[in-house]
Amino acid sequence: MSTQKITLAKGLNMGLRKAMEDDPKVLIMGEDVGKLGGVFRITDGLQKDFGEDRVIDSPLAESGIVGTAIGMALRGYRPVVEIQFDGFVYPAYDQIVCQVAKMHYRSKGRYKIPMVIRIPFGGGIGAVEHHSESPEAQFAHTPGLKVVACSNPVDGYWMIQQAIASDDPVIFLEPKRQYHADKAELDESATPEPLFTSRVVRRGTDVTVLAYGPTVKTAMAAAEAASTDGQSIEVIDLRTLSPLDMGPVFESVRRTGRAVITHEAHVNLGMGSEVAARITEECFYSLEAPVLRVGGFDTPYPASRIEEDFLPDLDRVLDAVDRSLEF
Amino acid sequence: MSTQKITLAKGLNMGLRKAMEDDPKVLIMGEDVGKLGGVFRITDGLQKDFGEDRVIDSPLAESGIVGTAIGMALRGYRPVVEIQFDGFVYPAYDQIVCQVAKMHYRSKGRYKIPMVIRIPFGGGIGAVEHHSESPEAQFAHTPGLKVVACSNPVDGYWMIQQAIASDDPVIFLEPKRQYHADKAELDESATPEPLFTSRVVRRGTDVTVLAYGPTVKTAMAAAEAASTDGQSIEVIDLRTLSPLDMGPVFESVRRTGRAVITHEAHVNLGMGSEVAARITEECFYSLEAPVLRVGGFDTPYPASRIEEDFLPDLDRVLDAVDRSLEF
Amino acid sequence: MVPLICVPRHKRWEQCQHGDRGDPARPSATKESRLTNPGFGPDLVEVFGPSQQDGGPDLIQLLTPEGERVHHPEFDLDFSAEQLRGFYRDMVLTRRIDTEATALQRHGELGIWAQLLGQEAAQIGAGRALRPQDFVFPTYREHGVAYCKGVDPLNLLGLFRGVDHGAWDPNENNFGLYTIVIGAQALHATGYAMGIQRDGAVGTGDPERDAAVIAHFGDGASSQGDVNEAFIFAASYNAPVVFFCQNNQWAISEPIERQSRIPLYQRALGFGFPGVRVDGNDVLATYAVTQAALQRAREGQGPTFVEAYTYRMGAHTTTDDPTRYRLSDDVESWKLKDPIARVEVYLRRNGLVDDQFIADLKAEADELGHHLREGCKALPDPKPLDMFDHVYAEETDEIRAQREGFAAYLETFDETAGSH
Amino acid sequence: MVPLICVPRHKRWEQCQHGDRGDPARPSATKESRLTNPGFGPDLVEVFGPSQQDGGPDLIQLLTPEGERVHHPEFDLDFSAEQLRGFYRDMVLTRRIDTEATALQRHGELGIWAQLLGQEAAQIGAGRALRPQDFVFPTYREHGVAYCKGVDPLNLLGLFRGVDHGAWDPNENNFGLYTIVIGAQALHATGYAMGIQRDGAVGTGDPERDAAVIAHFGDGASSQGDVNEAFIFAASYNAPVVFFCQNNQWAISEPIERQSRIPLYQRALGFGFPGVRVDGNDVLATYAVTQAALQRAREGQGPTFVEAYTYRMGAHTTTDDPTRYRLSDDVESWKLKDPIARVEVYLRRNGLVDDQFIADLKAEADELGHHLREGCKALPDPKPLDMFDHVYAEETDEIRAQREGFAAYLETFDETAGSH
Ligand SMILES: Cc1ncc(C[n+]2csc(CCOP(=O)(O)OP(=O)(O)O)c2C)c(N)n1
Ligand SMILES: Cc1ncc(C[n+]2csc(CCOP(=O)(O)OP(=O)(O)O)c2C)c(N)n1
Ligand SMILES: [Mg+2]
Ligand SMILES: [Mg+2]
Repeated sequence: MSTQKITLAKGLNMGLRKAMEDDPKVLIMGEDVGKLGGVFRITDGLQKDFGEDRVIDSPLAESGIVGTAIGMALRGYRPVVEIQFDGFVYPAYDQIVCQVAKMHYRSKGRYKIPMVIRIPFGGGIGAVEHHSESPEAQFAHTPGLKVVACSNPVDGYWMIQQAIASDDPVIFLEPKRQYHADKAELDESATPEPLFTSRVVRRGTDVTVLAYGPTVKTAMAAAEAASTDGQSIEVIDLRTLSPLDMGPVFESVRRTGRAVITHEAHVNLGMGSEVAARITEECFYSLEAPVLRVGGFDTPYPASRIEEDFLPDLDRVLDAVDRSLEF
Repeated sequence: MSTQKITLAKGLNMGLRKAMEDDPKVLIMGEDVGKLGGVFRITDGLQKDFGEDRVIDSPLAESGIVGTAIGMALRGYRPVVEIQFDGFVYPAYDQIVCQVAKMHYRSKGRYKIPMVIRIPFGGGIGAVEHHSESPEAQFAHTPGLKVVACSNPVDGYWMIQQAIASDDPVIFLEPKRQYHADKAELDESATPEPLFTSRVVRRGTDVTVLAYGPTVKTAMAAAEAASTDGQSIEVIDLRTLSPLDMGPVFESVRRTGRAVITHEAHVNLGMGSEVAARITEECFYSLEAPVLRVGGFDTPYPASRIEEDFLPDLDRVLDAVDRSLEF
Repeated sequence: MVPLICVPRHKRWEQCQHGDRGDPARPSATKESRLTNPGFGPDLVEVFGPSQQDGGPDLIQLLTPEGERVHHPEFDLDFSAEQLRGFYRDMVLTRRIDTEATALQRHGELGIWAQLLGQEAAQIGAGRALRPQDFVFPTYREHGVAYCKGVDPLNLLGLFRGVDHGAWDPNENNFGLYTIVIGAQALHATGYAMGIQRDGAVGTGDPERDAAVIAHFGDGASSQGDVNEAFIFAASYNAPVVFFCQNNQWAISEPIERQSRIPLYQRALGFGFPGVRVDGNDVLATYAVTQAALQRAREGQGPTFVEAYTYRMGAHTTTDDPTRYRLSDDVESWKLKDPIARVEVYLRRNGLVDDQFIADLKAEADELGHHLREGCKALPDPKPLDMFDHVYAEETDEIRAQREGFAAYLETFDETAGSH
Repeated sequence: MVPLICVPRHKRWEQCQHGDRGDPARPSATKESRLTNPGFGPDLVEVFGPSQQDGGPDLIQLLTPEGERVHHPEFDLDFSAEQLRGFYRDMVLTRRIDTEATALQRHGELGIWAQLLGQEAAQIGAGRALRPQDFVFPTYREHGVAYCKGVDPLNLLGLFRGVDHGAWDPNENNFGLYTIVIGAQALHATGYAMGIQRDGAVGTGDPERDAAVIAHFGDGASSQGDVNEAFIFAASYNAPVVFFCQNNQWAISEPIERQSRIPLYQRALGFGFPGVRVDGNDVLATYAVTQAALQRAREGQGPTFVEAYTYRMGAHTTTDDPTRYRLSDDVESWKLKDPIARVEVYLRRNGLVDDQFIADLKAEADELGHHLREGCKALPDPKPLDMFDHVYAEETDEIRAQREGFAAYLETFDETAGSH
């Protein structure tokens, strides 16, 4: 099959369409997902083609959306729920951590919840409050959930299909800032890597930089810039946040001896703290410096006019890289 | 004033009573906090003495409890909210992380939310599902909230009053397993340490063990047992989880070169990951071993018949101490 | 109609008074105040009226507390002697399950038990109205409904003993696992009903195929956002679900007045679907109303709210002490409305049972009691390593590693330690 | 009464159809079906009736779209010429605020703007009914209410421009900050009202003292658990709060039928307090109803639900494209109900305004527009280090350290970089 250049939004839309074609049990539910196609148009055209029974416009209630999706899952469906913005997932938090996450365990495997909860996450779009959050740690801390974040159009296409095919509930994080940004070449005939794997996206020898979702682009740009200063940075796209796929990370850090992790979420108790702790436990004698963390500051998300100061950027990543190398 | 021997439940009850006597703006609200005095009797007798306007029995809705408490705070009251069990705070999670935590920031300090949210937390009481959770990391990750955990009757008495006096919202965690366990000597005329400080509760030279809430007792027992094997363990009660008071921790770890942290919450993205990351960042060259974490496993809380296997205990703490020393 | 509560209005009412000025509503919401503030909607008098204090004029009853068969213009049914004896047997056995479990808790065999004493008719009436293809989403107290659905009562004890979180297979009996987070299951039920719609199993007219869902919850649960959102979704999609609320007057220590100042069944009207209040201590009326509601759902006429007006005769759970918050004469008055006694009186008065039947039933109940006592003590404890099972459908390396690590750790203790 | 929507029933209705068997409700919920399934509560016909499709028989109106003064048995008021001109002026200036802000967004001066076009009467009617001591909890669209409360409209632009999260002092004008999480403020309003009760500022009869709270939200918000829990708490404590719902028929792309299949004001009845539907494009009726509801609250008669039946003439926000989901003739039909035009017609017809008045008002509006245009562009950007301010009332060492660390980092760039 010939390839085509697509955006992340397009990749996700194509992936959702493919999943619905492949399995009649796949349903989509959320606010404005139907006629409007979602505020980001990720479900554009799907209600028209699959009908209102499979692409379900919901009342304005996130707990209701996730709670009823659980019921549909128990009836044998595979609901894909869209949360309109990261900041609006919290009304559903109880249903997610107490029900979605625990039903398989509670029932000794008799209940299956093959649900995907799609969350456009992260900042940088100049939005008002609650539209730029990064809630991943609040889900990754919860056993029973799996949490992944895509960072590019091709992964978006494959990962959403893999998440829907998974028999476990998956929190699916989409870097909204990149929905309509860079295009990439998609070959639908290719075979994707397994969903719950991290990936080395740039080889390097001096420092390992770990990223996921929106910060992968930042990390790659940083690596490029550093190379002109003769620094060789290895970049790993974590892709899966729960479970974490630490194998490639350990392998890399044992070579470089240095690691920096960057995410938009607050540093305090963000993914970086867990990744740093695990690296230190596993690679203690290989470490030339402590794992450094570059993330959102430990303040609420600020007014958008200064959000770029709040968010990790190329300079702050390179600053951490330098500090790591100076250790 | 003469001292008396009290349980944690009694210390909290006395502290709440004192706070209500000292400030007529202090209100208590929650399910069954009135006539019943709460399912753990922490508010026993308060409604009788302060009336139904100040000790408010609520409808069965946690979001409603916290949401209306916000309104009362905006009107100038100091609500102390009781969440009946840790597992039932999640319906209020949205109001807590999006409103309680952010209103002061959103309003540039014009809104004050001097609210205390009391949560009996942790396991070990042989309860059914959702009654033994440890949700602290989910709050500590949220800027705008302060999070503390008391570990003994005397701290219970002082810390609840200090939390109520704080102009910031405080998540107040109470180790329910110890409500009616050990008694301690309370001297009401003493002056307590500031609320947001950690405390060295046992001096030692070989390994630093960090704990809070229910695991402080475990850590002390482990230190006692280890001393008979000639191991000298320093134990620090963190007391405050956000902000963290790392000063005494760094000082200690620089001396011992080894640290173990233990909590009942899941290890993955639990407080231990953040504490370990910070210790490694600050004390990199003093560390003889990676900071080791002993916590609840990364499974949902199991059936109570095996909860003691899920929870960190003396043996698992000492096992980590040994592994640290062998490093 | 015989009022269901004899305790005077003010007693219960006191329990939700506030000293605030402008509180409570009722005094000010009189006809007179309607005149001073006209136009604020219909039904003010009904809304603030005293109907809260007894079953109210709308209470549907087919068998009085005195065992007298009364008739209802809309919900009357003819019950065969067989059916009536069946209801009686069901309630007697259900009560036995409850008393045995309570005793087992007292003897330390269970950590806690949620008693249903007094709610037998509400649960049997609802449970017997179900067809095999209907699905039940219970709270933690629906032992009688579980029994109707064919769940071995022994399986109910596991989670109260602490050996599991629910031992039965929900799909075997179409009876979901107990839900402890109040109200959460109301949404699951609604979603499941939406699944039934998508399966085309509504309104086909095929009695084997058309299915409905019943969501059980209590009066306290009616205050949870999730339950109200379930009403909204069910109405919006016209889902085939029956919301069955056992209003046993208490949410632990909170009286119903704290949750609603009007009869609870009226809540449904605000969401655009019918609500009805039935005497939950009357198994005939509860059966008649519930099966009509389920039939409405199966036919595609959407959700119905059924308030079974009853009373929690025991403590909230075996760890609760109701003497701290409620009046014993309140309980005494409800004893006169016992759901089993009224059926026995009716059966005997009409010669539909003899001493032999009663004796056989007693023997059957003793058998059941024995089964529960022996079975409970024999319930195997989980093994420490079991805690790592079923976290995921597709187990992760992380869980595998933690299991192996803990297994190796346990190995370091003497053999017995491995299984503690 | 003139139906408020001319678009035929089926058009809107299509938007919430489902192909499921047994769906939708309406066909099956006829009188006939009541007979086949009797007894399920009152009002079935009303519940499923067509009243959703226009304002319905219960719509309260004092001024028709044609500018004809009509009278209402319960909510009529005598308005002075002064008052009427005031309402007109308020609405004209409010619309100007909205159109200026919309233009500023188009020119890139604002990141986004939530338009109120068409909802001027609902907001001015509600806003003018308030007393100084009453407190307002708005959504993100109550620009007209903010104006009534004396908030400089320029302060409203900050959060849409991205320079702050809300620039006004809530306690200065008793006008709370905008709330973006749908429905959350309904609980804050209820709690604030509970605080008023505890201050003894309800039912004293002192007009300077007795206070009420008004909670604004939209039709979509009525589906959130928080809003329904607010109804429960307000009813349970009889809190002095008015729930003011602007039913503008849309929640972004979701039509009102997705949220409720009966007139929204009826929701309140299920919670035990009055609900009323008023023509939200009629400033006189909205004022009359809201001030009566506020007075009920101040007197201690508890909560009221006011549904202001109106229409969102613009896009949801400046980033929305309504052509994807709604019919333009729907919008056209609502143009005929314009809230400002009908007042102007009435004023002119009755010689209550002259061209001079209109001209002066136009000049005043131009002034306001100028103030907003210039003021908006002059709004200072926050400084990077400002992000660390006000995280806590008592700042932590952690925040202090992060601020200092970032300041030092910024120093490492050339001077200009420090302030980006
Ligand atoms: C979300 C949540 N909050 C609190 C609790 C604690 N709790 C357990 S049962 C109960 C009362 C429930 O009352 P009701 O809904 O009337 O059911 P009943 O117990 O009377 O059958 C409460 C508050 C809970 N289980 N879940
Ligand atoms: C909890 C939550 N979910 C989703 C959103 C996204 N959102 C913003 S406005 C809106 C529609 C609100 O509709 P309505 O309540 O009718 O108010 P209106 O915008 O029509 O004034 C939605 C879904 C949100 N802000 N908060
Ligand atoms: Mg109850
Ligand atoms: Mg709307």
